[in-house]
Amino acid sequence: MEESIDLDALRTSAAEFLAEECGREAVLRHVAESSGPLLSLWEQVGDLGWPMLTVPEEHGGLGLGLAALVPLYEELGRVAAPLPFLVTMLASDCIARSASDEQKGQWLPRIAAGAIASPALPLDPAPGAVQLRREGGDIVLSGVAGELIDADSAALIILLARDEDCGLHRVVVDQDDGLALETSVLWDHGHRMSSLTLRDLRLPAERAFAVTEVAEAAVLAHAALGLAAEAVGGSDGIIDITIDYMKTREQFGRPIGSFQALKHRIANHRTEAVGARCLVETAAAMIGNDGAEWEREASAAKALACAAFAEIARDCIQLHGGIGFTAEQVCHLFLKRANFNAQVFGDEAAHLAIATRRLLSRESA
Amino acid sequence: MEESIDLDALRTSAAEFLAEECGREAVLRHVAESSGPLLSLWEQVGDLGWPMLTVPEEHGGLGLGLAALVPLYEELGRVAAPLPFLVTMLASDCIARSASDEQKGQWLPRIAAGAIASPALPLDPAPGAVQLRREGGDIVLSGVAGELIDADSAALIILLARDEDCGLHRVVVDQDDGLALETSVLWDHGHRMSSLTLRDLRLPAERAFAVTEVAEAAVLAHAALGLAAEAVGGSDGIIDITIDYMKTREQFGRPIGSFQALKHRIANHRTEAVGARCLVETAAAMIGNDGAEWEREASAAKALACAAFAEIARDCIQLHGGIGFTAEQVCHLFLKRANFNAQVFGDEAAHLAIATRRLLSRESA
Amino acid sequence: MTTPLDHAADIDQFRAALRAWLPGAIPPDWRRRVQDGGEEGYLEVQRAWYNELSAAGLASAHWPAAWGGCDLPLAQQIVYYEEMLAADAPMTDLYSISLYHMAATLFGHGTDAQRDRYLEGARTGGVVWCQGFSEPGAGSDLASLRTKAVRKGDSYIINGQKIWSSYGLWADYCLLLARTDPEAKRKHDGLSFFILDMKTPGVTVRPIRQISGDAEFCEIFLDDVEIPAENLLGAENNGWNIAQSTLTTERGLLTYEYVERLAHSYDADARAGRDSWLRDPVKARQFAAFYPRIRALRHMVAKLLDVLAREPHGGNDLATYIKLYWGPLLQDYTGFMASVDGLAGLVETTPLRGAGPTTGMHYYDFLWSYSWTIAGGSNEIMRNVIAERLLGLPR
Amino acid sequence: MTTPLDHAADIDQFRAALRAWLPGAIPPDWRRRVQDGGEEGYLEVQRAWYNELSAAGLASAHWPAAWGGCDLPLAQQIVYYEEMLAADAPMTDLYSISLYHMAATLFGHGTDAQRDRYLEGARTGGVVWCQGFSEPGAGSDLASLRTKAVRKGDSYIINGQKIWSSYGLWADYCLLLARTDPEAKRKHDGLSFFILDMKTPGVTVRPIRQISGDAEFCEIFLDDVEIPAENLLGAENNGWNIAQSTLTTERGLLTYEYVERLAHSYDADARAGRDSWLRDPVKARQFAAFYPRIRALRHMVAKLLDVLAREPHGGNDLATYIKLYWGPLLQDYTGFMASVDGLAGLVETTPLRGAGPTTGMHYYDFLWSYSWTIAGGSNEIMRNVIAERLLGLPR
Repeated sequence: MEESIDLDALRTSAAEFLAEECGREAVLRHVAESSGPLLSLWEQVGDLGWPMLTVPEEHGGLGLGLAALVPLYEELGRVAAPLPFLVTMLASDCIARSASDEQKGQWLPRIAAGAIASPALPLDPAPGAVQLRREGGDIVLSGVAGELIDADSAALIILLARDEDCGLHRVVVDQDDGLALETSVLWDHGHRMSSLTLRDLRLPAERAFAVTEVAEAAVLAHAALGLAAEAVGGSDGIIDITIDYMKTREQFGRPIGSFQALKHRIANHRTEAVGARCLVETAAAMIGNDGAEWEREASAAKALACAAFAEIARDCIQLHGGIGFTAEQVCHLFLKRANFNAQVFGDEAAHLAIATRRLLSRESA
Repeated sequence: MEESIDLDALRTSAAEFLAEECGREAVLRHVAESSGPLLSLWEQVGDLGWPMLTVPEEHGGLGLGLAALVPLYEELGRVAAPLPFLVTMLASDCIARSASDEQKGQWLPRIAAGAIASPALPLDPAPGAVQLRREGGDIVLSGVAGELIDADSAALIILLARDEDCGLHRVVVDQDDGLALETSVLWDHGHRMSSLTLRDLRLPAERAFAVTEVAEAAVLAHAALGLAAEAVGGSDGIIDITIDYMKTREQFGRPIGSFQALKHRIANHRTEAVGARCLVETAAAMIGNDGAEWEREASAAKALACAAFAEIARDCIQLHGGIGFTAEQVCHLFLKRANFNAQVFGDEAAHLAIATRRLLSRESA
Repeated sequence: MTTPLDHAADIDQFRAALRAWLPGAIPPDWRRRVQDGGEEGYLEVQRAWYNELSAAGLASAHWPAAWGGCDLPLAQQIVYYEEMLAADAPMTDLYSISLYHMAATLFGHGTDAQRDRYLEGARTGGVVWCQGFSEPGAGSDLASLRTKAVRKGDSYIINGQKIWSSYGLWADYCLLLARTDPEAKRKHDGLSFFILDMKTPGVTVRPIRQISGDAEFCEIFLDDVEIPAENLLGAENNGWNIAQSTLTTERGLLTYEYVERLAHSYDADARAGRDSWLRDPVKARQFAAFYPRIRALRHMVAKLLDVLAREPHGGNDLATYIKLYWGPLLQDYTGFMASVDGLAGLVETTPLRGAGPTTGMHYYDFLWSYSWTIAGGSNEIMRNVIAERLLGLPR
Repeated sequence: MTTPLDHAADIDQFRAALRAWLPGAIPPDWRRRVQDGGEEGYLEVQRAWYNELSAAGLASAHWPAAWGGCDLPLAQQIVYYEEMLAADAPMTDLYSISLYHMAATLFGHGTDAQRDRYLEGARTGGVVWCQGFSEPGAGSDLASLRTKAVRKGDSYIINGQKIWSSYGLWADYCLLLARTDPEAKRKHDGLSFFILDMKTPGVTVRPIRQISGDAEFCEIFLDDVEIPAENLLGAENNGWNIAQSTLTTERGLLTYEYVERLAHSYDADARAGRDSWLRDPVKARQFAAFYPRIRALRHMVAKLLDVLAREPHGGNDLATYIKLYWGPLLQDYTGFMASVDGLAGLVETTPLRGAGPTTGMHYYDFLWSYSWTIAGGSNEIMRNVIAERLLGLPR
């Protein structure tokens, strides 16, 4: 199956689909009236089979590698799509990497079929994270799981917990468990963020599986690469919108795109975006390589691409002038998405630290 | 005497003198052929009486406050003058604040009459600084005194030393003591930098005087304000030179100053320079105030004005294009001076720390 | 009734009087009322606060005594703002066009009849004014505006569309700029300045939803709107010059108030962060680097006020530099502060108008900062002005 | 004599062969010889190194076999540079115009007679070439150059002045662009491309002292200089197009070499700073932020090489972005590194040419970085090109 998918064709069809179904009007309407994922669109995405791409064939998927997702992340970023695709794919990745075959058989087919899933931050360093202890055949969870993206729309939430020996576990919570999420609306209306307070929550032991730091680091790298790809798509998205505007908007009897000071700024932005794109492409091409090397590159890409996207989006609003300040124009969605992407799943400092850890650590050669 | 000096008139006459005697050609010739202070010009400055302005009247000076020096620092900065005026004034300040009357009577008249003097960095936090111990009526010094600006041209070097009880002392070394300075040429040919290695150097006790941290902090603030004023003058100097060039240099059949992208950059630079100037003016006006308040403002001014100057000078070379890259054009003197000013007598980090210490310290209210 | 103005002659006494008076006068719990009450809450707080100030004569204390003010000297006006800030009073945004721009324009260019008719309402009647300058096709290039005013008998008939009118939805009157001479040689020369009653038939106002969630700015559609000729301000076709003077009104004390509020927030943010994110040396350094920039800006404004105290129409160059210094600094600072809280800093907050440019809701403030980098002369226009008019670079 | 080229067919063997050969071939102690020996030292090292490379066939290995090269594939050329860097070999700056720009121009546009005459000298004779394109009045606006070439019998008579000619003082020949048709409609259309023997009477060269202390760039004064007509390259008045292709020569491997040297220096700076200034968390963070930028740049260049391997004249857009990414990044990085050493970092150092853009003398490198932001298409020209040609914005 692997060889039968042409990634360029996948990208093209995704771009066409999103241009049709997730255009500016649709997204603006959604965020003006609501927040969180656009569920009707998510259903279509499920029907297109995107969530099944990387699910192993024995669990109802196509068994492709992560690289197949990168063009999708990028195209979703290009239109600032209000979709929980990345979080669902990260959850899927968590499970696929570490769960038992039985567990995979239980959860992955649901994801492949379009269930939304939301994972806690891999290797979350936050204090007060979830503690796991065993009682009989059950596990008991206590603590606060924060920053769960789109968890309130999710069928499955993949928590991260530590046992008494500091061993790491992922625990799958089901929508039907009826847990009370506390959910916040974000400035980026394309996502919501929840936290979950667990007070001795008892679950069957089959809900948990042990994970290694290596597996978690790989999921974090997946998140980094996914967000970097989104940021690269988003950068190009808003740059293109801004160039179009600069060609048509006139002031002082000329299109504003003829003013050199504005030209130079947009030229700089495109240059930064091209650089970030090259880094993302390379990180994507390295997925199969030595884990640490790939993870460094993914973190470097996240740090660079998300910072570039945020700065590009910030200035593109300025380049639009007054209209960029209105909710009726699409620019602000990119700005808010850019700031969200920059913070979620590890900020610039965290990913720079991963990227340069080997280089800067005094222990290494 | 104090009231009889009009600072605006002093500034005007200084500017006229420097325009005449320290023009671009003269400075370019000096730095092309040599390094360190331009001694013939220094003699003229001495003849004009600048070094005596703040020396107390009883020691041969005019007894003016520090504020009288600020316009001079600024005008010297405007032409990137290769002169040891600031260091000499700092040395004078050290002595005037803390030395005994007898000591003042010995050294200040020399400075007032035009002797160059060079002080070690106030409150120098460097390890390996000079240690002082007493033996009989003498003092004995050991250690390395580094970063002595223009000390190789100086008649007096004002070292900083700590005694066994960590008490601070200034020690005046005379050119005639014949100590072997190790002197480096800097990229900024307007100054040289020396260090002095002391191996049990024995000097009469009258060469030393105790100083308080308060007095040292005030000298450091003087240095900060002086360098900030130089930076503000230098910023305006290179901006003016660049504007002149932009008005005359033609490319594509138009003066390059008509290209909007360049216009916007120089407009930004002038705006930054105006902001820095306001801060320097206020810091100068606060000299009489509560010490800590003035010192914070002086450090804030140093951090802001020197960083602005460095960035302005960096871009002004770019705005000049190829000609800015030649030693025959004056731009690089400003760039090198700007980088020197940014590092000398405490870098941006050090002065930001002073400026925000009270605000950020967890002990304060 | 006694008011702090009874002590206005002496700065220290005035300050003390304000300090005594303010706690009882400020609308209690006003931040919560604005945030929970939405637009209605905002209007209610603004009105209550205006009524207090107006009753005490403070709203228009800076006006000439001849028109009901008390010629409050600039130094006292500064004290007034200082104490407002110290007492955490709301701003009077809703009335700022009425009390500053409209008033200054009428003092400078109105007839006595116009002053008689409009000033008292702004001073004591809570009448709200807005500005109708920009148009969808004329933002940075304001002089190219197309709204037409055609003389017909004793009236002008207005057709066109205005945009970015703050508080337009709630305004009773509008300072309107329209084209009376489409044939004028230079496009600046054919404009006239009108007073428009917003209740005139043919006026339609539509609020514009902003990226911050507010809807303070409005579009105004003008469809065969009739303005009596007596509402022409100054001479026909001299509107551009009058509008310029209106636009410069905010350069003095209003800027001062905004900048002082920023400085105040900086101190508050330092206190709040000292034991949390400011322990991160990188963030602490980035934060510290704002200190000199904010100090410099405050001194620029202080210098401008000094100039204005001597020459009420001076300081144009400095005001231009201040505008370009202020907007980007506010944007940088609020953007930085929004980032220090991580994801938690990106949780949406309810609009809070009336609290100045730094409400403490950093991302909200960051989004609002664009109104300073775009409106009232964008960064780009300021740079053009500086390069061409102040530095003399060729067009 | 055996040379690493004997193993060029297999990449791994070629790499191993280079690795074995290089230590004995590199001029020993070359950095010290350059720094202590001044210009003479530099020339001596360059010549010695060129002689080694030339004798081994490596200097021109990328040339077609028909002209004495060995058609070294791009992948092998990359290996060549990688091993040079790993072995800390000097660059061959002095010969880069000869071996790259001149050669590429002659392959693309020369006659066989011209190739016969000039290539061999560059390949084995140590002949140095320079470029004579820019003029004092024609830098960014190169097409407006004024140096005149007037046909007179079998010669052209040249009058004018060139500037920024690297190695002009030491060059035997010059690639000269001059105006043959002052009446041409578009100013680009009246230019022709010549080969100038620098020993021709009337040629005067003056080195320009640079802000870094070097004098690599020169002015060339041309006073009734006679060039035989056979030294016209390509058609008369087609010089602009030929010059464009000359200028693009450095976009591939030469950029690769520079960028790899930067990346190599970054690692070296990290190792050197780990136990000193990198303990400062603020500096460590600033340093770390360069990591992704340098990675991105390397990948941009790698992608360009990929394109060039498939289409030797492709990748123009990417090359433009690379130029604008590279110059400012190099300037930022060297400027940052110059600052970490405090005052000690501002002590003047002796010029070191031939070591690439990052010699380890950070302030010196910082000063040199301007040659990347100004020369060969300044940042400003690159931004114009990107905005207008690549993004389609109106003029």
